[in-house]
Amino acid sequence: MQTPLDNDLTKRYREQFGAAILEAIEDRKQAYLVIEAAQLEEIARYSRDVEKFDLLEDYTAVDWPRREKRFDLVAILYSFSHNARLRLKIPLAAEQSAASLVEIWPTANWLEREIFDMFGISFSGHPDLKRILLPEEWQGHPLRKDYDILQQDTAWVRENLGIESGQ
Amino acid sequence: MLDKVIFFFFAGVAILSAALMVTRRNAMHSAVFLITSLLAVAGIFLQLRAEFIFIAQIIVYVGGIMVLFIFVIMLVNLDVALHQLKFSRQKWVALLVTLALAAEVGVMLWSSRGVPGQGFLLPNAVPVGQLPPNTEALAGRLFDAYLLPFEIVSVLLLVAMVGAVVMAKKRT
Amino acid sequence: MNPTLHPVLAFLQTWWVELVCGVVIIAVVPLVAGYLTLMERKLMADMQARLGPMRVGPHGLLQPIADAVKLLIKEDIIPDNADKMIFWLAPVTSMTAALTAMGGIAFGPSFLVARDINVGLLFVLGVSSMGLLGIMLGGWASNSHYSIMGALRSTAQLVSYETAGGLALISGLLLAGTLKIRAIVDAQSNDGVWFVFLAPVAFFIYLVASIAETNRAPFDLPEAESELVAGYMTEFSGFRWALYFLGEYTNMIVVGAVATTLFLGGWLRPFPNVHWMNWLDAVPALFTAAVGVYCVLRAGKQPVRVQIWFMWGVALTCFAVAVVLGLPLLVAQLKFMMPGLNGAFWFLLKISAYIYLFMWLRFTLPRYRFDQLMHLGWYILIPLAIVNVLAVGVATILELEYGWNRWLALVVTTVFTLAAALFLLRVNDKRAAEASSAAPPEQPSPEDSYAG
Amino acid sequence: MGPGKSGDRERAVAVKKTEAVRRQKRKESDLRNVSDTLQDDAAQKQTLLGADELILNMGPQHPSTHGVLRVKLKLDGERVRGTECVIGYLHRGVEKIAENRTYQQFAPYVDRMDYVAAVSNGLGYCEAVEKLLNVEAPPRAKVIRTIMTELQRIASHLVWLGTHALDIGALTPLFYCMREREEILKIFEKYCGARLTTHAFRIGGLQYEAYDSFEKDVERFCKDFERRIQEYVDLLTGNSIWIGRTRNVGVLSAADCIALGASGPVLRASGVKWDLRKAQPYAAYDQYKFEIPVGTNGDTYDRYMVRMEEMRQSRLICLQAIENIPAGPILGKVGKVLKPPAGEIYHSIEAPKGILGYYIVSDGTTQPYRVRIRPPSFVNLQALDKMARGHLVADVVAIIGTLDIVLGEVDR
Repeated sequence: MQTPLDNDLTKRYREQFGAAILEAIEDRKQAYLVIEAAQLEEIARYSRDVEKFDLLEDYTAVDWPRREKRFDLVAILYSFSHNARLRLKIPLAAEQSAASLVEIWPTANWLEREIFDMFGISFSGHPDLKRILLPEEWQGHPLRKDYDILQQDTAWVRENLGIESGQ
Repeated sequence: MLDKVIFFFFAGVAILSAALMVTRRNAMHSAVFLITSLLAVAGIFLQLRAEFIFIAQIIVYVGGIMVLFIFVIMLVNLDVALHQLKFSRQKWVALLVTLALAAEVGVMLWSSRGVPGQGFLLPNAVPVGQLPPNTEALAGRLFDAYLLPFEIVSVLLLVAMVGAVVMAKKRT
Repeated sequence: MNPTLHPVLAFLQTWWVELVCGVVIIAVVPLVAGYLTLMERKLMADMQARLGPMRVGPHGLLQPIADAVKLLIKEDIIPDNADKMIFWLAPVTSMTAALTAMGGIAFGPSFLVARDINVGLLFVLGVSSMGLLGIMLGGWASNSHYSIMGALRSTAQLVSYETAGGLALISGLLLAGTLKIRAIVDAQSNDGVWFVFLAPVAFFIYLVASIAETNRAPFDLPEAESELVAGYMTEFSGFRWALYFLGEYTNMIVVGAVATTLFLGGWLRPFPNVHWMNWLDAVPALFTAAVGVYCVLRAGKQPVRVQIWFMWGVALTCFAVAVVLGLPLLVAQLKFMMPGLNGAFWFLLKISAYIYLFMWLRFTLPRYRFDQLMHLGWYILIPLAIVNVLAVGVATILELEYGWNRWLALVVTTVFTLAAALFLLRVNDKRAAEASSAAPPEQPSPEDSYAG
Repeated sequence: MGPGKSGDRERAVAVKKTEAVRRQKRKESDLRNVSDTLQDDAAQKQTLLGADELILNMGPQHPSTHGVLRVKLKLDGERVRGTECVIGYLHRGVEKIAENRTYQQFAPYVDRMDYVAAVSNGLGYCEAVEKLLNVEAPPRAKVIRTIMTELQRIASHLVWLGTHALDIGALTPLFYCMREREEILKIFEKYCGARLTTHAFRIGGLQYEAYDSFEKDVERFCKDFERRIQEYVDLLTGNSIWIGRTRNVGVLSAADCIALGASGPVLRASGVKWDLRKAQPYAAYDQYKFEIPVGTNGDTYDRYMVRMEEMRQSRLICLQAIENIPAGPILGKVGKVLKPPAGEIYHSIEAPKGILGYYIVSDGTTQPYRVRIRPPSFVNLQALDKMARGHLVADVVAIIGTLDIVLGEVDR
């Protein structure tokens, strides 16, 4: 289903950032760019200011444990003026941290916290990077593929809820 | 007889709660005992058939001043006050004042021994029905004989009120 | 006879009426307050397209008793960090103040609760305002943020609105010329008109202020359940909580009674001095009889036998009351009872209407915000009340000294007051418009919402 | 019996120990909160009577945080100087569950996110998987889906209206709203047997044919609803207290909305005429005429007006849709076992609360490799701090109400 994409938009991106755009792909009529993590901030700023992708609709991650670069950060951008979406994919190694997008899209604040919570990816420059959905003392990052669905931080549950884990 | 019982009851309550008021460390407890004391004094007024002063005491002191006291106590931090020494430098002055007051009361008791019918200086209530309604009496005196002082006092209060508003507004 | 027993007996001999009244107040008023809650719930249910309590007793009529029992046997929780003494004292203070205030009220020419004391109305006001102390102490003693915020709000609100309400009452008192409860009603009887028609603005101000004083919606900020959970009552449970509620509902009765006495003609029937309206004297008896007839008609439609019996019981009670109310009309020897009985009927009817208005407003209106409440109190009601006192005073002088027609004088002054009100509202709107045209406060403005 | 007893005792000791640890921890975290406030800049320290800032914990058990939201308010008197949302009390790991279920098995779970608008959640998920599979639902299914979703939008807005009015102190609208919502839930019940978490749609179309009097029921509701909505307008719209409580409260400019990602009625109230149903039509929305209501100020009153108008528009969509429901099959060509080819898809719909997006990654097996749900409530809630600063405590309640959050969706 995935086909390489080579339209005006990707051309402009390639012109601007050259090798930082690793791939441009269309999958089921939806475009995404795979980009270098080092250039994330510049590309994001360019997308917002020049390409008018003013809304960061969603920001998440996918874990590929057997890949060399373990994580994919996925930013879904929407442009009101073009009524178009664009996905940015940022491959990240296990211990690598990404630049925070809070400065560019304030909405990234909680979304990055959620990624940190669920995948353990840290963001440099985030104003208040801490867990958001899970308790702050929780151990482990549940949406990683090596975190089993039945697994939980039994020590935390015992200490804080005063019960033995139900699992 | 009944009047006496009521008087001693209220007087006892007033003195006891006044003593408790000054000895409590917790400011809120002190306030509560002050309220009790004021209410007891109001009770004595009622026993003397001075209804207007009785209700004025309740409205002005209990309903007005004490509410403000408690309001302020609620707003400020009490912990500091709790750790301070209660009776500090002024205890000699206080003792002196107390002695002076006690002497005055003693002299008064001594000099009133000759007044007939008063026994132990207990104010006797006038029987019901022999007094003019005291609200009207009070109003008559205030707006007739003492009109000028009354107006001066009210202007003074007005000035105080305006001053308070000005001071409160200054910070903005 | 035991010599120490003698003074006690003498005491009882002179004071038995007052003692009995005290016992009656303590025994009956909580029950009445309980049934007020039922009435409120039923009314609310009716306005909200539902049934309300239906389970306990026929049509939920025993619900207040079940509630009281539940509250009595609930665990009594005093928070660890609460100030135990004051926590215990506060609800008692609140309720004592409300019940004591009941003592100064008269429910009819022959149903004076305690004594017709010389400062009657002032007594009721002064004592009922002591209930505020219970609220403040309770909020402070709970040692909880919500409680203390509720208490602070409550203090600011009550102090503000008592001022406005008191000034409104002064307008009425100027017309009556006395503080005695019975004399106030007599004054209205002599003038042949309820004071609400002579001083409508004062009545309106008192109405608003009395809603605020009893912490009812739309002024129920001290216990605003969606903001402060339950305000000063947050930490109270069981019967302590119930005491607060008793105090609140008793206060409703008290302010209703004060408004009725001063503005709504007390126990006078409508048009007290118009002779061809004398047929109105038959209304109490006919009204209760009509309620009885309605109950009889409904009895057949009740699904359960207990409910049928109950309806019949209510109907028979109504008929009995109707007979008592109606006999003095028919039997000349009993005629002396008529003013008392009918007076009590009219008085209770007026209080009920007043409380019904309270409830109606509660179900209809959203809640004010605190700064808006303070604004309404200090920028509109209090200035208006002051202007109104002046205006009524001027009218009284015009009438007494210059022989104006009373109605003319009052119409002129009322128009003057209303003009002042319009001016205040205009100024207020302008301020609000200015405030809204400015950007919303990014930096908190130093204005302090408690300053009043 | 003996060993059991000693076991009990041991457990009791252990419980006591954990309790002590817990208490210690709570104390520490309290201290941390205090020191947090102390570190704030000096300008903020100027408070009433020089008193310290007050930290008020609103929730997680508070009558008007709409569930288990906990907001730490930094207060000066009653004025809010800052807020911090503590969420996650209802976290169930929906996204993790998705990775361990087949595509069909996961469908009912999405109903449990925004449980006030379960049908909309289902629509988004089913359409996303259909896109992933490259199949399309038949026209009849699309129209019925549209009707159901619009009814759900009305129901969701009704719940919002009732609770929002209750937060501001108007008791009565709640019961009127629930009365109307009941009619909608009855239609749902007749259609699929469930009222709240309906699981009404299937991947590829519908499982159930519309019941016999479906059109008639919807029409009767819509006809009635016009009069009913007037009742709410009478109670609230012109009420000066209501206007005073909502106008200029929680203002968000259009730029703020977009920067913070706020969507749905919140965005439209700020004056952005944008609705996914028009921008990127899904289901059968391209066939119907409707307006996108917008506000001007972006305050709470505008959001109220926008949502009221949206209910009217949804009603019009329903009326248009039942006029002509095309005949035909209701389920497209999908197999019993769904194995989408490897790849990924992002699909979003205009849920009652805003953009509800599904990002699904498939690795070619029967279970999704990753499902990411973009919850509108979660993102909208982020705007709370911006909206609440400088207002009073009572306004915070109104603002939480006007954001229309559902904690099931925030926490997932």
